[in-house]
Amino acid sequence: MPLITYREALKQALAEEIERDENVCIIGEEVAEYNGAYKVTEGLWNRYGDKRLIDAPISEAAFSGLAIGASALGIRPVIEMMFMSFSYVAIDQLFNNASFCRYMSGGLMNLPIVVRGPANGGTNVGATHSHTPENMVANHPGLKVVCPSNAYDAKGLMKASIRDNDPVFVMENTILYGEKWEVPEEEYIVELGVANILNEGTDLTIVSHGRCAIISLNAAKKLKEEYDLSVEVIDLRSIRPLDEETILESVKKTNRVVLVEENKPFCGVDAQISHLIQFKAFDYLDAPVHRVSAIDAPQIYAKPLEDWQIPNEERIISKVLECIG
Amino acid sequence: MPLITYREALKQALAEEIERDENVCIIGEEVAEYNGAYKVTEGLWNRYGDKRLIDAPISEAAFSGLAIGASALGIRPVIEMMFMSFSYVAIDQLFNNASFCRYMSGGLMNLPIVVRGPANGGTNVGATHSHTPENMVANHPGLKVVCPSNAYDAKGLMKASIRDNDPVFVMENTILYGEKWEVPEEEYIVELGVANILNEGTDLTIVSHGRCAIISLNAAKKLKEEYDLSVEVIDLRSIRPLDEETILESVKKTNRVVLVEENKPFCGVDAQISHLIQFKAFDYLDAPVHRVSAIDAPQIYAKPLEDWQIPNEERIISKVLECIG
Amino acid sequence: MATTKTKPAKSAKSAAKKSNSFLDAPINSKLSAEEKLALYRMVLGIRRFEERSLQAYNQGKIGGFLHLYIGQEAIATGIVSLMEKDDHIITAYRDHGHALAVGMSMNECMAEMYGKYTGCSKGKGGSMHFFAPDKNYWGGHGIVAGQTPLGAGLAFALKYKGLKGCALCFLGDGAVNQGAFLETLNLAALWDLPVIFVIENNGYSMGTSLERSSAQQNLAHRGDAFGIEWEVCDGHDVFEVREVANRAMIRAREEVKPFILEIRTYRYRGHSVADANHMKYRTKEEIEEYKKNKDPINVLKAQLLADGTLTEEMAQSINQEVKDEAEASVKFAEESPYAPKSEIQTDVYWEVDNDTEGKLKGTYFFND
Amino acid sequence: MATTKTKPAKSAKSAAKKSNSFLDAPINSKLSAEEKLALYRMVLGIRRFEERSLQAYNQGKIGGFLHLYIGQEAIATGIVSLMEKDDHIITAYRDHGHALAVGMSMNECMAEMYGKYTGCSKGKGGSMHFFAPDKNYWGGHGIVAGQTPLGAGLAFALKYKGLKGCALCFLGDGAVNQGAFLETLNLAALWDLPVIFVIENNGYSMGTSLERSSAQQNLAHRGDAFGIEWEVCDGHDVFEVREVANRAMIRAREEVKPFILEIRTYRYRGHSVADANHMKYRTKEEIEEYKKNKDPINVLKAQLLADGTLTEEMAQSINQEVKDEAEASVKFAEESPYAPKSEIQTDVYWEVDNDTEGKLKGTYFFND
Ligand SMILES: Cc1ncc(C[n+]2csc(CCOP(=O)(O)OP(=O)(O)O)c2C)c(N)n1
Ligand SMILES: Cc1ncc(C[n+]2csc(CCOP(=O)(O)OP(=O)(O)O)c2C)c(N)n1
Ligand SMILES: [Mg+2]
Ligand SMILES: [Mg+2]
Repeated sequence: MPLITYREALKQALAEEIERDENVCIIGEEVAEYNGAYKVTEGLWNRYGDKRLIDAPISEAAFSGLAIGASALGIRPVIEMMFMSFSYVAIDQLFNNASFCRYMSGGLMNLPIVVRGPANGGTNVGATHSHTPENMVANHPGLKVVCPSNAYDAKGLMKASIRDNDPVFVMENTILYGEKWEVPEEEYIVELGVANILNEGTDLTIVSHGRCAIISLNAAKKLKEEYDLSVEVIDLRSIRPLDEETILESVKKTNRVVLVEENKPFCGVDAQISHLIQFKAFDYLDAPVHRVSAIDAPQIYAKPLEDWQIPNEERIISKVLECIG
Repeated sequence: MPLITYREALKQALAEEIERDENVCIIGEEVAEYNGAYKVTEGLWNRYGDKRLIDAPISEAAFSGLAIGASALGIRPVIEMMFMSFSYVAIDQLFNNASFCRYMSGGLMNLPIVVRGPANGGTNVGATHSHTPENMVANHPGLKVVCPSNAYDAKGLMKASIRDNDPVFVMENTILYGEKWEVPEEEYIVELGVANILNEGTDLTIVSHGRCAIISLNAAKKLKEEYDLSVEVIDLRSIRPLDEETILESVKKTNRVVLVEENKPFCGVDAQISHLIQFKAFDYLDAPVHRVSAIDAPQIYAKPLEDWQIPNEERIISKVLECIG
Repeated sequence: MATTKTKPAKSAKSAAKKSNSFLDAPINSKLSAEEKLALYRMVLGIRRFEERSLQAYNQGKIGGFLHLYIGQEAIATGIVSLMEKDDHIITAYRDHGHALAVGMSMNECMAEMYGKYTGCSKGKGGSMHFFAPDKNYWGGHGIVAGQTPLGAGLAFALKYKGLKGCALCFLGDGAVNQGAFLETLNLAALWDLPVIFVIENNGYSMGTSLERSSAQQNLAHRGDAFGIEWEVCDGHDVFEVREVANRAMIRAREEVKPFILEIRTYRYRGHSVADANHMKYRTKEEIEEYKKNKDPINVLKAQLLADGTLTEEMAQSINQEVKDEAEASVKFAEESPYAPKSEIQTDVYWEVDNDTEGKLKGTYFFND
Repeated sequence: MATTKTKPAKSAKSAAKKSNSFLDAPINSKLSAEEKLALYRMVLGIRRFEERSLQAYNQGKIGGFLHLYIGQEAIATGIVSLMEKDDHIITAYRDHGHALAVGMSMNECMAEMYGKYTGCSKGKGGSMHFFAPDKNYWGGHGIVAGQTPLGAGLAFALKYKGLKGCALCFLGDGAVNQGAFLETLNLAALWDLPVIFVIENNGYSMGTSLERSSAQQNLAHRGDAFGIEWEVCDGHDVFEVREVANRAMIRAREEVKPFILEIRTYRYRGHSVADANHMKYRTKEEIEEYKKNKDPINVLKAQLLADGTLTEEMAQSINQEVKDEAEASVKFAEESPYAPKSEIQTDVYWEVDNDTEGKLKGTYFFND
């Protein structure tokens, strides 16, 4: 299988879906002529032109709502938030209109839009540009959200999201854009709601999503080498829908869990996962569910401090050891 | 002590603070000449005039940001969101500017604003008007949020919030506005971060906030009468800062917990409380932490169905019995 | 890409002078007697329907909010009467008039206000959230101006698909100060979208008069800031509304460009029925004055009596018919059941409702 | 309440014709030689400081984003030079020029970009988030147009306190399409706030030319939609900027009203240093053309040489001085420590940092 970047995988997904369905178009700031602020759409405007790739002014609320309205008539817009952080100026459109119109119409309509863009810290750009709002999205029934951690998932989940008939948020990661993974040449889909076991283990389970899943995997390797601990690592891939089964099966096997995510702890996704585990696997837990989240403060700018603020191998390892006791 | 309404208590708090500090002013839609959509500010414009009570056009993002900017120069604006749901059009101003400017300036500034308004369902107004975003607010370090469940707390917490030097959200409830409680005539404050034990008990602890705390208290009474169960009911009052101590002490005493809130379950406030309890009182739990939240769907319009969707005595009682097993 | 020159405002007033009545304008003079009577039946039907819903609300049978369109009926009636196959419409929470105008039944609308299973949204949306996609009606939206980007989106879809239609996006005079609408104006002009923003200017946003909400009160003029053409007219004469809107709609369909149509109107009732305050922020005289001289029903009736389309007897019976229809809708609503509790969690996700084979993996709902 | 009439645009151009140079305008002619040299030192200092920071960025010593102000120096320099005690200023992420203009030291600014503890925000804000409240400078904001309501808020506070000052709120030509800004225009006009919105129109928002982002490109004209007076001028001549801004600032302070000042300018570098693309969306000629004829430093230098304020030798030494200062700031930054990890959780809550007696109850931070 060819090795391609996370960025290339996303671009392939977008290109394939644009070619498969004439109603798929991409709307966002700098997505067309500029080839994308992070080059995810590079070359697509040249290939598919003004109709399918549309540069928008800096009006996230307006073009988000426009995409929602267009989707009611069968268009399948993929809107790019240059940073998912910028969706904060469009929250009403996304959390009220995209999530509730189907319900408030008694099911008479559905809104097949995709909202994609990077949602991560670790890039030294400060608090306003480092939001990871998958928790807020998932709090709103009617919305779906996925967080691909590698190129294979990025392509498969993006294609599934575009074909999905409900609004789906795809949380990408600027740090992963340039990294490579094996991706098959033949077409494939990664279904929403199916977690991925990155590493089998028996002593403890780490549940994570996004780039943190990769950091957790590296931590698991070190824990094997240095402490001979067998740690199972689950990459959720999809937050809503959520693959509870895979999480619970693993916990029932290992009896110990550490949750790792990049969000701030209060009501982060892992608060929900923690509740789920203690509620549905209470008798299997030999220790409380532990969490590693960003250190609870606005994202700091200084690189070395931010690298410490968000989950890293060192913090994960010490938390695992603490949980093993 | 005189019996006064939740609405009157809030008004007294606003009036007293307006008189105490010349920098306190109230900004919002219909707060002045119209006396407030829910009459919380009734009479204040007549008494204090245009300078202290300011009617705003329907521009929540602009007047929220304006209040934030003014607070940097020492004004202490209390902005009313006619419904807290409408803050969705102002999220960037509230979650980026109000919460992060202090941090991004290295502590050179602080923003003493209060964002107040009703955040509740149960009034038959549908999905777009029934948000309870205390979870999203609390997810953002730099912000504080309180949820008064009665007139006494409403007045005391509002006064504390106005005097607080950080941004504070005060989540009110339209259903409680007209209800009466005893409120002392002499001035008092209810500090942020201090929970209130509404009912002492030994068999199980219910942790709740806002109007759900009252429903939980009624459920507890029935559980005593009908099942001779002694249920302790804790009203959090303040979500961030949070009174962990009171929660944990109670759990260590009763060994069983049911969490009750009106928000949708995924990453609701109680997801965080659930994690906290199982993490810090793991060995004291005889059963998993149970939750009663709104049934997970956009808020439904039909009254009888909405009354079932949000927590009610019946659902709380059966969940408590389930937890006692 | 986008037009930057804007023609000077052509006020319908002037146009009016040319003919002694808008009834003589081609778009109206060509109407058959049946069509004119249908317009009359509609303005009257909306009025009686809402009066009856108000009664039910006051009896506590309808809850939540009730925003009445009474006084503004000629606008939705006139504009919707011009809609063609590929024209679409969207509005705010004051949506009953538009709903009936597009052909929704009084039964499904009344039942929705009652929150019943037989309502247009199964009782899930309520008074502010009526929808009828099969009639090109996209709601019914509760957040002020929240529908305006969606309206531009409908126009975007029409253009994308090469369909010759326009999107009619209604909003109020208070909604013009929401960022979402102002951003949308630029987007609609920049991308040449066939959307007509119909500002139903009834002079008040809740208790706030236009003077207290907008620094510059010629709302349509905001189009100049974005190179959007505009026109202002009165909303009490259905024929004036039709004459002006028709030109705007033809232009939008033909030239594929946005347009702002500001229509001066008036609401007789409070902002919502909960607004007990409305006699405080405006005078009784102001209300009576409008009712006396500009009531859309009386104005239309007088014109139809004058041109012989209508007789007093016919007026009487039409009135009786719509009254009976409204009464029947109440009976229908009251006798209808509420949705079963299980319906609380349907219509959330299309994929769940349609249980797409293979696709439905994972947990979608998260109650313990 | 709010002004609804707007005077026709007075373009600084015309004003320019009256005198053969803006240098002759009273506000400029009254400047002492020292003051003129201070202006020269500032535009040059900003240029050299940013050139040095670019070097550090390319060496990988500064991370994140770096938005250079190079080409626009005369605007912040000219306007800030007019600020009085109760005038306040706020801008977006392209904030280095404004920071140095208000008197922040190169050391604290460079150290902040390095993320060091000695930076103006202790390394917590970074390049986009410089603040100096003691100098009436309120940032440095990363979300496009997010600072504009705050700017109106500063003006609101001045008016509330009865202080005779104005708020200077800077934004770009792309920011004008954010709802928050458009809402703020109406609010500022409706409430007569002494805020001046300075649109630094450099023709591009990232890779998008003004023509592709705004349907109507006379951005200042948007003021008409809200009854706000406006003026347009060029930004390469610090004396033109001062002449035009001075009138706007006096008017804001005296009449207590908002104003829109659109200043045409140009950025030489990419949107941020990460923007390798900027030769694609504009021609090399376009850039060279501006540099050749309108470089703010050359334009100012020529005028000061002409009127004898400056000699080539003086220019040389001033250049050397600011270069040395910039070099020293790099040394300072590199030798400075990062904040200790414990600082990650300070400056979040005032009440926590000040540990207010009795007040501090409950848990504020939620890591396990
Ligand atoms: C974002 C938002 N803010 C406030 C409200 C509350 N609200 C509902 S309608 C309304 C007044 C709108 O007036 P206008 O736009 O003139 O429409 P009209 O009611 O006159 O038809 C307000 C303030 C809301 N629904 N959404
Ligand atoms: C709400 C939001 N959307 C998008 C961005 C990304 N972004 C940062 S600067 C910029 C361009 C702004 O251009 P302009 O307003 O002209 O200012 P300039 O960079 O030219 O100084 C964009 C799109 C952002 N920071 N915030
Ligand atoms: Mg109105
Ligand atoms: Mg620009």
